[in-house]
Amino acid sequence: MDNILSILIFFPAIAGMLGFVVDKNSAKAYGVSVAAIELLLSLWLWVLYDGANAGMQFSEFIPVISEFGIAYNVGVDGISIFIVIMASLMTLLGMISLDSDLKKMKNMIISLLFLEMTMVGVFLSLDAILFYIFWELSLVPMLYIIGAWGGPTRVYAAVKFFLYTFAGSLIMLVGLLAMAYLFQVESGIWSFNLLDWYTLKLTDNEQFWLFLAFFAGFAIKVPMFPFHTWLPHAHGQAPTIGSVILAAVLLKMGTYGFVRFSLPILPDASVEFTPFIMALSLIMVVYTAMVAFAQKDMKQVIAYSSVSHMGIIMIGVFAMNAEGLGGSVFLMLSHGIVSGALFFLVGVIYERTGTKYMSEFGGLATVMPVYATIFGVMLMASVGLPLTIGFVGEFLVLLGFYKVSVIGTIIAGSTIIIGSIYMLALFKKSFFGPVTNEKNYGLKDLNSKELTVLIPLVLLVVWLGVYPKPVLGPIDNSVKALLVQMEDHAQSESTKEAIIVSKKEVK
Amino acid sequence: MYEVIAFYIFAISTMVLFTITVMSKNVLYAMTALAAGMVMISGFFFLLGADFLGVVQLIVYVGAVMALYAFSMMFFDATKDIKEKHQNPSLAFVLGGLMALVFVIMFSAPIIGENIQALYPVGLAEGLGAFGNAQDVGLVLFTKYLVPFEVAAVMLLVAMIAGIILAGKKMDYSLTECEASDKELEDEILKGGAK
Amino acid sequence: MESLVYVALFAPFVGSLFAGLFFARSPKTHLVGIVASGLLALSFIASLMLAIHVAEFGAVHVTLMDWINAGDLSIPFGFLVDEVSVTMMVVVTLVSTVVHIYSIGYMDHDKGYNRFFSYLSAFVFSMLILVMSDNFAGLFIGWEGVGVCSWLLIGFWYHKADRPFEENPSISPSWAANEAFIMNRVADLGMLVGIFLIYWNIGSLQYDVVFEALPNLKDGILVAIAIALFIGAMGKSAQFPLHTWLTDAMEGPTPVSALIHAATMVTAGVFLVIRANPLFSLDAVAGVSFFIASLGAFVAFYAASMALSARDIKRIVALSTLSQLGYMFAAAGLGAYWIALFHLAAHAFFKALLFLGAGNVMHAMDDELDIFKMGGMKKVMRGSYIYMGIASVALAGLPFFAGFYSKDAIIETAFNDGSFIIWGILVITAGMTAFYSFRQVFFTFHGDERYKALGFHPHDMYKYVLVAMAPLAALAISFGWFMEDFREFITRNLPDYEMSHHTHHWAWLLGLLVIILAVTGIVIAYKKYAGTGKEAWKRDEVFEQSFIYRLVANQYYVPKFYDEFIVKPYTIASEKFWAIDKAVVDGSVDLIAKAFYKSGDVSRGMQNGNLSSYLNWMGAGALLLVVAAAISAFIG
Amino acid sequence: MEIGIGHYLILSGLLFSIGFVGVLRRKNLLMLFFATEVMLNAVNVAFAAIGNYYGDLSGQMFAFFVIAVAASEVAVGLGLLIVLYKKYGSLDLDVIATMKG
Repeated sequence: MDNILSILIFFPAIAGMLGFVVDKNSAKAYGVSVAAIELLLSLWLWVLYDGANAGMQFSEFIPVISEFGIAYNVGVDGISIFIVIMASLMTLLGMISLDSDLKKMKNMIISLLFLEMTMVGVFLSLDAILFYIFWELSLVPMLYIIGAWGGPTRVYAAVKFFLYTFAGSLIMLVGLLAMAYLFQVESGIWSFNLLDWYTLKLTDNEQFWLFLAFFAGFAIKVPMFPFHTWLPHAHGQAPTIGSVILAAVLLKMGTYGFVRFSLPILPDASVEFTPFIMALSLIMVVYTAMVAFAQKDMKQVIAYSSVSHMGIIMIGVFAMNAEGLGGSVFLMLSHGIVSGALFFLVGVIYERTGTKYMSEFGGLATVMPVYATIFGVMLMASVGLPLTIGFVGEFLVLLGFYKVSVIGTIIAGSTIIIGSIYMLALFKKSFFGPVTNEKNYGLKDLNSKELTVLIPLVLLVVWLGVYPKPVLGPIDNSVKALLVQMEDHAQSESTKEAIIVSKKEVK
Repeated sequence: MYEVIAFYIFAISTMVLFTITVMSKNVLYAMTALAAGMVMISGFFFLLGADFLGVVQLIVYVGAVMALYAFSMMFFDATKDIKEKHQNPSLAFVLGGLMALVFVIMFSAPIIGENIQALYPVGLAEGLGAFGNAQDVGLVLFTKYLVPFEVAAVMLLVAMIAGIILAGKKMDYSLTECEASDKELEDEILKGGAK
Repeated sequence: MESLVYVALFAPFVGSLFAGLFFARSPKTHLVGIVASGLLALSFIASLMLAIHVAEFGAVHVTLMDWINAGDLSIPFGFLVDEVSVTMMVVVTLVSTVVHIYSIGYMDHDKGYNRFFSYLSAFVFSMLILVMSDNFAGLFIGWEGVGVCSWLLIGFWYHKADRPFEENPSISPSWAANEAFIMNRVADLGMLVGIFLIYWNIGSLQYDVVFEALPNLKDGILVAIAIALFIGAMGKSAQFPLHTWLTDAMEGPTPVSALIHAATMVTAGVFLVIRANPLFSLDAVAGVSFFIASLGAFVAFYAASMALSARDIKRIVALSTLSQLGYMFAAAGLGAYWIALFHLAAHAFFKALLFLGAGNVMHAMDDELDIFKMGGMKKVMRGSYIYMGIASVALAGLPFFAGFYSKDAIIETAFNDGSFIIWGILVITAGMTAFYSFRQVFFTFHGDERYKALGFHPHDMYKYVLVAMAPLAALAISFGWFMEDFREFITRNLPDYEMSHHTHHWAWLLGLLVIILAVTGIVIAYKKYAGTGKEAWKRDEVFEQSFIYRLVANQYYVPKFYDEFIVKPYTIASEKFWAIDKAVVDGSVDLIAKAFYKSGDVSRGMQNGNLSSYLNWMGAGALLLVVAAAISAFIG
Repeated sequence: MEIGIGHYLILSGLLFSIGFVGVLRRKNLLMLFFATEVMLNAVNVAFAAIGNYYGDLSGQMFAFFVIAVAASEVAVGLGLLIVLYKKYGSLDLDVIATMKG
């Protein structure tokens, strides 16, 4: 299984291609089985993965345009492996959750499979051009999913999503090309290999501009304040499956980009920019949480809460220590699982009632107790209750960030207060109280299809909350290696001071 | 001195004639003025010692091109005055006037004239001037400009064929009635076939 | 011994899962209640055995597994059973067992019977984690765990609708639950900051490592840690200004109030201060400790004053809990940790008893809470009357009952410490306590039978429930007799607190003063409220209109203040932010898009299909180029 | 008074401007052709003049090729005009406004 990564990337694409000839009625079964195989493959990757080794594993390198050092170059480490697994898990669950009489089911399945290819590709690429290709390709299926199956203003939302993120990533492309050029100037050969770039020492000025260029691409994807407004539109209009994948995986591309590109390539600029990022992230955490509180639409609450949580992830990335960075990588996973599950849950009620407005609900706990219970579990994970997956990451991020700024930590920590305010308000409005809307009396509780989707997520939430070690261990190893690499690579003393390398040994 | 007088006569007459071409409502007047203007232009060529060019101007322009115009005029109704609507009648004059002004300023400024230099002074450097203009042209045309010359020749041939095809397609009946006559033709053929 | 620790810890968890997983959707069955109670009894027995073991052989320390390992941080699931935690364990499991058995009767008619036991057992599990954990992160797990269980249990009757503040100050169970959760979270943030401070200054969260390293830290950091941890304690123990949730939490079922909001969870803050005594007894943080004591005294008085006028039977008990928590903090802040813990335990017993008695009354009165509508119920509810009488006597601090020993010790401590203001407040509060607790008893059980006119037919609780309450009653009477044994046991772990000779000399006089005040309070209450017929109590409308009465009855307008100055501005700010988000942040993005659209719309006019106008445009362009050429020729 | 290159260039510019006015002003396609002929001739004069004053035959050569191109343009263009006229019955650009976007 030397080329397991290539199989992981291209299996869904090939299967998607074959999907065109599959019969319309068996499309869903086909999609589910392909996604299941993909999930098994990614789990198999985890089995093969050596958790004690912090570096890149299963690397493959095939030169494509050797004059310019562009190659098909993939590899996996502790930071990316779990996001890949989560992406394939979310795709599988999303496929299962599809309504079997969805119109144009075949197109949906094929889009999802292509989307899966691009998602896995982004997280496994070690070549900047390859990364960029997957990064941009991921927009296309998503654009189609929102545009074809979305709500009333879906076209506006889809186009906004596409153009906004596209504009950002074009600036990022300029940054990537500039980076390759600088590398060529320095070393005489062209290379788009990330691991090569890690060794390049750039001047402050170059780092400054490159950081800004990368920032444009990543920050819009995250989405950081004030570039976040495409997200509520996209979530508001997207079908459930689109929201799930968007929140669970696509947003993580942004933070992953910061971890993979900005930090190790531009350590000095990253440290220099930390106050700026911190300011934006803190605004993001508090401001969007308050906006979430004002929402009338259940899905929008979750969409804005997503933004708020991404703010926490961002400050963790820029904490520059193993606790914060590891925590934020873990939080990417937990946010993916939890917000994905919450979007699934909103989808459930939307499917039954055709509305997402909280004023239409009230007293749902009486009518749909199982639904309310699972929603409650996810809500608690979302507000970061210990022994759920949400706490581990959030705790580590805040802990790590404390070293950077005490005031910042207190402001960011207020997420545990304001986060619970909007989440509990949502829960109270929708689930508690008497059943106010007569239409809701006849609502059916979760059916077996929905339980199949949600139970694994609940189990994950609890399992990784109680015993995060199997996941946190590899993440921690790779993160420590990254920090050591950053410190070696940093040029100014103040940067070296800001980066805290663990005292424990790194293999 | 004669040169000066000739220049001014030619200059005034070309400008007047071309103005008529541009302003006239009647196509025939315009064409006649154009042809006359062309002749005057050839005068400049003779003045400038480009005898061969002057001759070509007379033959090609005044002869061939104007004849083409004249013949093509038979397809259009040339007796009627041309009615044109002008939304911004002054716009053309303003722009044209500005253009003229710029040219005059540009060319009357000494700085421009001084900057113009001969890159390939063929005639003088190679001592061609001795034989007279036609020979010189011939020499240069068939040595240095041979390839463009041949290309131009081919181009003219192509243009000729294109002109014939475009203009000569179904010369026997009007293109506006083309569809109707096509139908009739088809009907006839069908009838014939049926018979 | 390890297995005993796990039995004590996980038995309630098993009970919770048993009820939650297997019976969540099935109709109510007593099996659930009996199994859950049995498992808790098992946990109690295990705790008791552990207590004996600890008394003989010292602390037990076990580590289950690693939890979080990241960077240099390493948090295990470790459990420490020493004198302090085992005391808490015994108290918690004992009260829980009684409350569980009580609930079998109390929740008999409730549809959510199975669910209730699931939540209640889960709460006990969380509480045990809180007290048994050997590190601050583990403590925080329990800390948040009890918070969630409290949220679930306060909001147990979630289907009740919201009512306006004037009708019901708690609005609705779900509202009260959210309030409790969010207010606790405010304090939890402080706690988290304390944990971060400890980690970055010491590098570990294990109690033993932290306490050993504390003296080496700078004073400023120590003070910061102490303040942060105490903020955490303030939330859980409902100290001013984070106290409003506790009275609203009475919306939950009464067994919940007895267990969570009287005996166990609310004492977690006190437990934290006791647990972190090496920190709070440092000289550097003496200021913080004194603040704790002062705040405790203030809350004791503040809550007692509100209890004087309350009409809601549960609110009275809740406010008395608040007041007693103030006593505990006063003791802990003054360094008398073992006395605080002793009062904590004694209070747990008599307050749980009091709550359960109040629950009996409510049950009998069809969930009517207004004591003005009761009266003379001792005839129909003899058992409950006796229990509540015992509990009230203990609470009032009459001699030979549990409350007398513990409360007297606290008052004595304040005197000994020389903090006469605190001492004075505590003494006065003791008198008030006696008055309001007996006001409640007399209102409920003596005087005219006002309920009859309102059509109630009260009856006492099931016999087995009353029997189950007996251990609490016994302890409420007798717990104080073991004060010296307890002191010997606990001071192996906690610092002893010695009264000076001077204080010893005055001790009997101080005790007498408190007793006199308490008896006076009881007598006044009796005169006013216990009479029948002609001497019966009548509402004094004029007095109820007075400023002081209204101030106290409205909880000093603190909830109103929160509503007006925190909740409403927050809501408005949120709405405003949303509007800004749509109009400014999103609007500016749309503006860019619109600019492109507009320019396209405008320039579309050029494409009118008329070659002539194209030529005009081209001409203008050509002119521009010529001009540009001219300019460049002149310049260059 | 000597006639210098400047005279010729100015003349050429003026003639070009006249043609330019024609191009802008006329709406009849045939007249547009005339106007372009005027412009081409104006340029030819400039070429010939420059060639002469600098003793370089390249100017004449250019003028020569311009004439060749103009001739072919007229041949093809007139063919197209005839087709157009047959189709629309007019050569007025306002009538043949088919390129509206």
